Amino acid sequence: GSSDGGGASDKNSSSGGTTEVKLGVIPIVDVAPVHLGQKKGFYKKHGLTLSMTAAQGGAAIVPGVVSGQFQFGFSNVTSLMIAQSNDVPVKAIANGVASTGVAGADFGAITVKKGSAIKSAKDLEGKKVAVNTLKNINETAVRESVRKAGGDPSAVKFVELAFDQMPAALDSGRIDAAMVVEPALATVKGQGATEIASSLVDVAKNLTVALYFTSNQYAQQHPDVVKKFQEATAESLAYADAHPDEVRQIVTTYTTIPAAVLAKVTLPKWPAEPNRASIEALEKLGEQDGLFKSTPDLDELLP
Amino acid sequence: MHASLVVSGLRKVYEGSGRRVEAVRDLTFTVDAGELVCLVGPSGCGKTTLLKCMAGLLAPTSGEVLLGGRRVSGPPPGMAFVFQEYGRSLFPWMRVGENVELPLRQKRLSRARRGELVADALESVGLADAARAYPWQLSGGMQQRVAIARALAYEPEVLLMDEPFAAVDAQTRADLEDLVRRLWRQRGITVLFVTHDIDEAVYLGERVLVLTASPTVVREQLKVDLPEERDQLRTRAAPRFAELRTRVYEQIQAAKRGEPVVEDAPPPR
Amino acid sequence: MHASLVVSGLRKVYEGSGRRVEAVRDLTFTVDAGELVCLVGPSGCGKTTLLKCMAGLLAPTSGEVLLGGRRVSGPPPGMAFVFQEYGRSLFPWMRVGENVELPLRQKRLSRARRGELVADALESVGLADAARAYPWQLSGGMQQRVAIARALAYEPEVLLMDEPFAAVDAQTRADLEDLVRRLWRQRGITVLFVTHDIDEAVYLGERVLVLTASPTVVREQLKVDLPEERDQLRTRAAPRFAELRTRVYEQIQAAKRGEPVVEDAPPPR
Amino acid sequence: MLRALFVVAFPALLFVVWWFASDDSTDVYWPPLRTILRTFPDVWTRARLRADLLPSLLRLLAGYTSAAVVGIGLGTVVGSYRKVRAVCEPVLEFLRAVPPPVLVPVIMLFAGIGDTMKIVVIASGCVWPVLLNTIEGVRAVDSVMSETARSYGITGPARIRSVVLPAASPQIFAGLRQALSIGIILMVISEMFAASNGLGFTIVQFQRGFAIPDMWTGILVLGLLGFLLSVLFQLVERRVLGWYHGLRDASRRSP
Amino acid sequence: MNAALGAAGLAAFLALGEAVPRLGIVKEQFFPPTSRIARALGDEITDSAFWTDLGDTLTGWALGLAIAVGAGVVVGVVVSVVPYLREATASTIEFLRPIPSVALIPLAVLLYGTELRSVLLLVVYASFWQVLVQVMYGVRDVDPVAEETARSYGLGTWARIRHVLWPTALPYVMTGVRLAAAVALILTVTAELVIGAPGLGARIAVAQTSQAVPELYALIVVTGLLGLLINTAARSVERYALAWHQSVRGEVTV
Ligand SMILES: Nc1ncnc2c1ncn2[C@@H]1O[C@H](COP(=O)(O)OP(=O)(O)OP(=O)(O)O)[C@@H](O)[C@H]1O
Ligand SMILES: Nc1ncnc2c1ncn2[C@@H]1O[C@H](COP(=O)(O)OP(=O)(O)OP(=O)(O)O)[C@@H](O)[C@H]1O
Ligand SMILES: O=[N+]([O-])[O-]
Ligand SMILES: [Mg+2]
Ligand SMILES: [Mg+2]
Repeated sequence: GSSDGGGASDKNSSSGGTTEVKLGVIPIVDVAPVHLGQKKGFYKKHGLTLSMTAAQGGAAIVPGVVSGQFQFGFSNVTSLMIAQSNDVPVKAIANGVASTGVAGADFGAITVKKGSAIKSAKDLEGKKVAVNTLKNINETAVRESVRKAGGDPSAVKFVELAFDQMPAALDSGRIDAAMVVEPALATVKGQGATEIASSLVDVAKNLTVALYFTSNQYAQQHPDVVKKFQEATAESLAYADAHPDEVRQIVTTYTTIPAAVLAKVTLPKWPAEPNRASIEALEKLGEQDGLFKSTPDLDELLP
Repeated sequence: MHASLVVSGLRKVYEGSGRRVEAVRDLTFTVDAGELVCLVGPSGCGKTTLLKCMAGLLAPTSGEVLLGGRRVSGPPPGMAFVFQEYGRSLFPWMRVGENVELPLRQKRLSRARRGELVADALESVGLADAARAYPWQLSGGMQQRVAIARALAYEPEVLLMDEPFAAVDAQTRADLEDLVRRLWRQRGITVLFVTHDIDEAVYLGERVLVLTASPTVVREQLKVDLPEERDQLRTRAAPRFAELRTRVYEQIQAAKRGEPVVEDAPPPR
Repeated sequence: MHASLVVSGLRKVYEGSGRRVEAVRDLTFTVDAGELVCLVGPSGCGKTTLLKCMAGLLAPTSGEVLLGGRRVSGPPPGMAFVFQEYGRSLFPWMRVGENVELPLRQKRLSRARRGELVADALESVGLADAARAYPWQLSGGMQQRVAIARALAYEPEVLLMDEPFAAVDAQTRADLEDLVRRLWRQRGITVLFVTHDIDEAVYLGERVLVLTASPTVVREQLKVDLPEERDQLRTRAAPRFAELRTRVYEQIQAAKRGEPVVEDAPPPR
Repeated sequence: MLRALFVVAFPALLFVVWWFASDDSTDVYWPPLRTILRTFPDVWTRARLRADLLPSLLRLLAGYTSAAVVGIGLGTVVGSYRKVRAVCEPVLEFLRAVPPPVLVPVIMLFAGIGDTMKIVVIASGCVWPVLLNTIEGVRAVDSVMSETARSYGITGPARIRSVVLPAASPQIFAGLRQALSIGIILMVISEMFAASNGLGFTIVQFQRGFAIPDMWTGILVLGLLGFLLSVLFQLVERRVLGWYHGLRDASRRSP
Repeated sequence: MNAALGAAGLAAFLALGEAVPRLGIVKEQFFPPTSRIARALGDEITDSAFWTDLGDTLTGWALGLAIAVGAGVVVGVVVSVVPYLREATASTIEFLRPIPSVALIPLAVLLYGTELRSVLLLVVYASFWQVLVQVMYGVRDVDPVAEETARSYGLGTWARIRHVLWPTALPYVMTGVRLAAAVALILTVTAELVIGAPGLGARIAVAQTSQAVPELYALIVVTGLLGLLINTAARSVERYALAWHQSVRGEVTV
């Protein structure tokens, strides 16, 4: 398991020449590289020991990082931009995860029930579409898919539903479509659902979806630790990207995804660097949808 | 219509919380239909227990109670009970009038008839003014009279009263005694009356049953051969009255001392 | 050491839940230190109210109560109260022995002394066996005797008793009466005793106070000029006893009828 | 007068403490009270109250009422019959321990994702204090009172209505009181799932959107709502339990 | 006897859990039948990490409950006994009570991260009110005659609390503890679930995001069973502590 962050370790306690840092993550495939990097000794090589805590989402991770309870955290890009626009002192430091960039073969997609009359994103007008969080990256992505398909995104009825509840809701017809990511995507596909759009691809080519971040304060006070983390993470991302089988293997150590599902899961991309252009595109769309209180300062936010 | 009460071989043992009490050992007696019997006995001898068994509120350990030939296994209709713990037997969320009226509603009497019965009953115990008060706004004696009024308004065929006049003053007590005798004669009801007051037992009853101390049996059954028509002043002053009360007194004292029960004989004249 | 009780101009009006009752209108009387006074009056006339005011449990609407010259504003130490609602005044979560012992712990008596006092008190009311029972496992009369035992074990200087013998049988009652008189004489305590039994009032008291019906004032104060040494048989048979009881009876009946109060005079000899 | 002073003094003190303690806070999560109060009118506009507060209140009302009905009804039955209690208690205790955030997805399977689900979630949480207190209150009905009722043939519905429920009502009200605040809590939790409006939804959106002062105003609204509902509750209780308060106060008018 | 009836009730409940998906009322995929859940539960309990997590959850629960009950009882009694305190605090209590612990999660994390203390903060906050309100209603239930008796015998404030007020409030407190025990368990699991503190909740979170439905239900069953055990314990304490009370002694006599 990954939930071994309960130790009473101090922020920077050194043990055997390595610095222990706490990392707030979500127990999903996306964070496989850090687990893998930890296992492969990439962090150790840079003098870091990761202590990972799996939280449910940003509501717990961001305040944890801001208050210094965690040194680093994992968050989607839109959330980070929203946080920054609200003066939450966060700073992205390493790439997290990116879309595969291949329409029809991404790790997230808009899906409809088998036999649904909805054939394209345009047909979502007037329909009920589930996203995991309203006014966040997935809603932006769905809106863009609708727009690109020639529809009016403001005519879509969004409803907030956790990924894991989407298969049942879609199957029972309580929602018309769902913006799902892995492993729920593999599950709905197993139910015979069809993908009608790869929204993340629609936002931008090779969209950077999530980033590792720290607090401004920590970044200023411990540039050395941050640097080590960046280097080790870059190495881990590259390794994970190149070794999909090892990724599928490491995922079983911190999730309980059933083997049959895991085999069908489409892995994301883990480029070593964030794709600035894609983030700018995401920022534009977010701005257009009124997500931000003030325009996020990407120079300030991004590494 | 009115039914006799037969108690045969009644035994009641209380068990629980680390205490076992044989409250009643073996009681056998009969109250004829339309009879008024008074029950006396030392404190804690099992009078309340006996009454509750007779009312079908408590299951006897062995033995049985027959009412009109039918075994009592739950509260029979047409029977009213005046509890010794009068305070706790009134419902504090109901006003006095409602307390008296409640059983009548259960009898499905008309509203008008209920109102009449309630008013009459409260009037007869001297509480006509208190109908709108809550029980806890009344004095102890007044509460006890409410409980009596409730039983009277119910127009029972069998009336079981457990020390019903313990908390009222002497004058009220005398009035209530006369009320009970009057109702008994008018309505022909069967009454079993528990009291600690020997004079009261003799004055009221057609027969006085004396119980022994626990474990309880019937010590004596005394026929009260005073005239039907009784009067607080004259009856109580009668020499026969004095004889009877002395007899009962002696029996109770003997019961308390635990003397063996003598044969059932009428007191000497 | 023992203190007199002075009640002056006491008035108590109950208000609330849509009812206003002037329970006590104007009471003025004195109980001397070491005196045993009995209080009689019609049901609901305010005896309990008066006692609670004297015990500092109820704030009078006007007037005051002085104990040993000091105004009573809360329960004074060294005073014991036997409540009319004996059942509710015992704590159901404590065994009988614990109920009796509790006030003694408050007095910080040693464990041994407490045990002794509890045993003696229970013994004297005839409940030595029941120490380990819970109050709700006892009969009504037994519960009442527990409440009395608690007051006796407390060794009070002032004892207020509100119909304390209402639920016990005649023989036990006589025994308890003698017990109260004996303790009163031995310990020189001040006793105020409410009862409905006129004979009891005359037998027990040095003085009998008769209250009128509500709104209450003192109707009569009667000195009981019977010898100190009293005896259930002889005293009650004495002609003077009969005179006194008749006098009290008349006064109560007059009180109930609401006749004007006559001047304070001793009964004719 | 003095009483009124006491009633306002303590909250006022807390307010002052909060005001000054937070006054120069730069922590985004602990904004100065000043900022929160300044944000308040901008956030809780009339339109928002209609759009978010009203649907929440209606769900709360529906959920709370059904919980009260089910809790009192079931509690009376379970409390009255020892055997029924023995059969039901383990299952009830099992269900009671399941946390609403995990329970909601299960409820969604049966009740959909609309208002029905939210009402069921609210009811499923509120019902416990009412149920438990009703069971205990019914079990504790004074033996002399229930014997009195039995001896007068007051059985069945009349017994429940005239004896059992009034006797248990002080304790039932303790449960209803508890349920009120639990209802508000579950209203928030239910609106974290598949919602598009409501007080809980709004607060969670603020929280996820890092609009921290706005989130604090939402917490204030929840508190105010709880306070107002409890005042309302007390008015009802004073009426229904008038006899009880009278009885308990009877001798407390002492020095 | 009671245990047998309770087992029968549970068996019926489990049978229902088997029947609902089997009859197609919901899909097995989303609501696995009891037998499938049992299999997943079997797998769970052979995993040592499960027991560690269970231990963490129980620690958080027990500590949180103990603090909440202690504080709830003390505050409840003090507020009820000290004149004016009740009036003074009433509005504040009513204001704070409905604020959901879940809304406080960011604050808890801010203060204590994902440590036990963070869980405790949420658990104590939520279960404290359960006890407090029950204590306040319980204290109000003191019989006036009992109270007068105690006062007339000169029992001081402390003695009256101990000998009169406490026994009277105890049945209410017991109900409060039972309510609080469940709420504490709920909040322990919820807090672990949301903030990722180690324990059953974190395990549930993983099962949720992993689409591991039977495992998820197995864990839900574990929390339910915990609740059941806790209640059984509370009931036996009650049978001992409230032997004198109508609700318990009523069970003995007919
Ligand atoms: N609920 C109970 N549990 C255990 N024992 C009980 C219970 N009720 C009564 N007893 C015991 O049974 C015996 C008889 O009690 P009961 O109340 O019938 O006496 P009683 O004749 O009515 O006395 P009293 O004249 O004092 O009212 C007593 O010894 C009492 O202790
Ligand atoms: N708590 C109360 N609230 C309102 N009225 C009350 C209250 N207690 C007593 N009263 C009223 O005050 C009057 C006197 O009551 P109190 O109990 O003092 O009488 P008492 O002389 O003790 O009568 P009893 O001999 O019947 O016990 C009665 O009319 C009664 O209704
Ligand atoms: O406080 N709760 O979130 O239950
Ligand atoms: Mg009796
Ligand atoms: Mg009185």
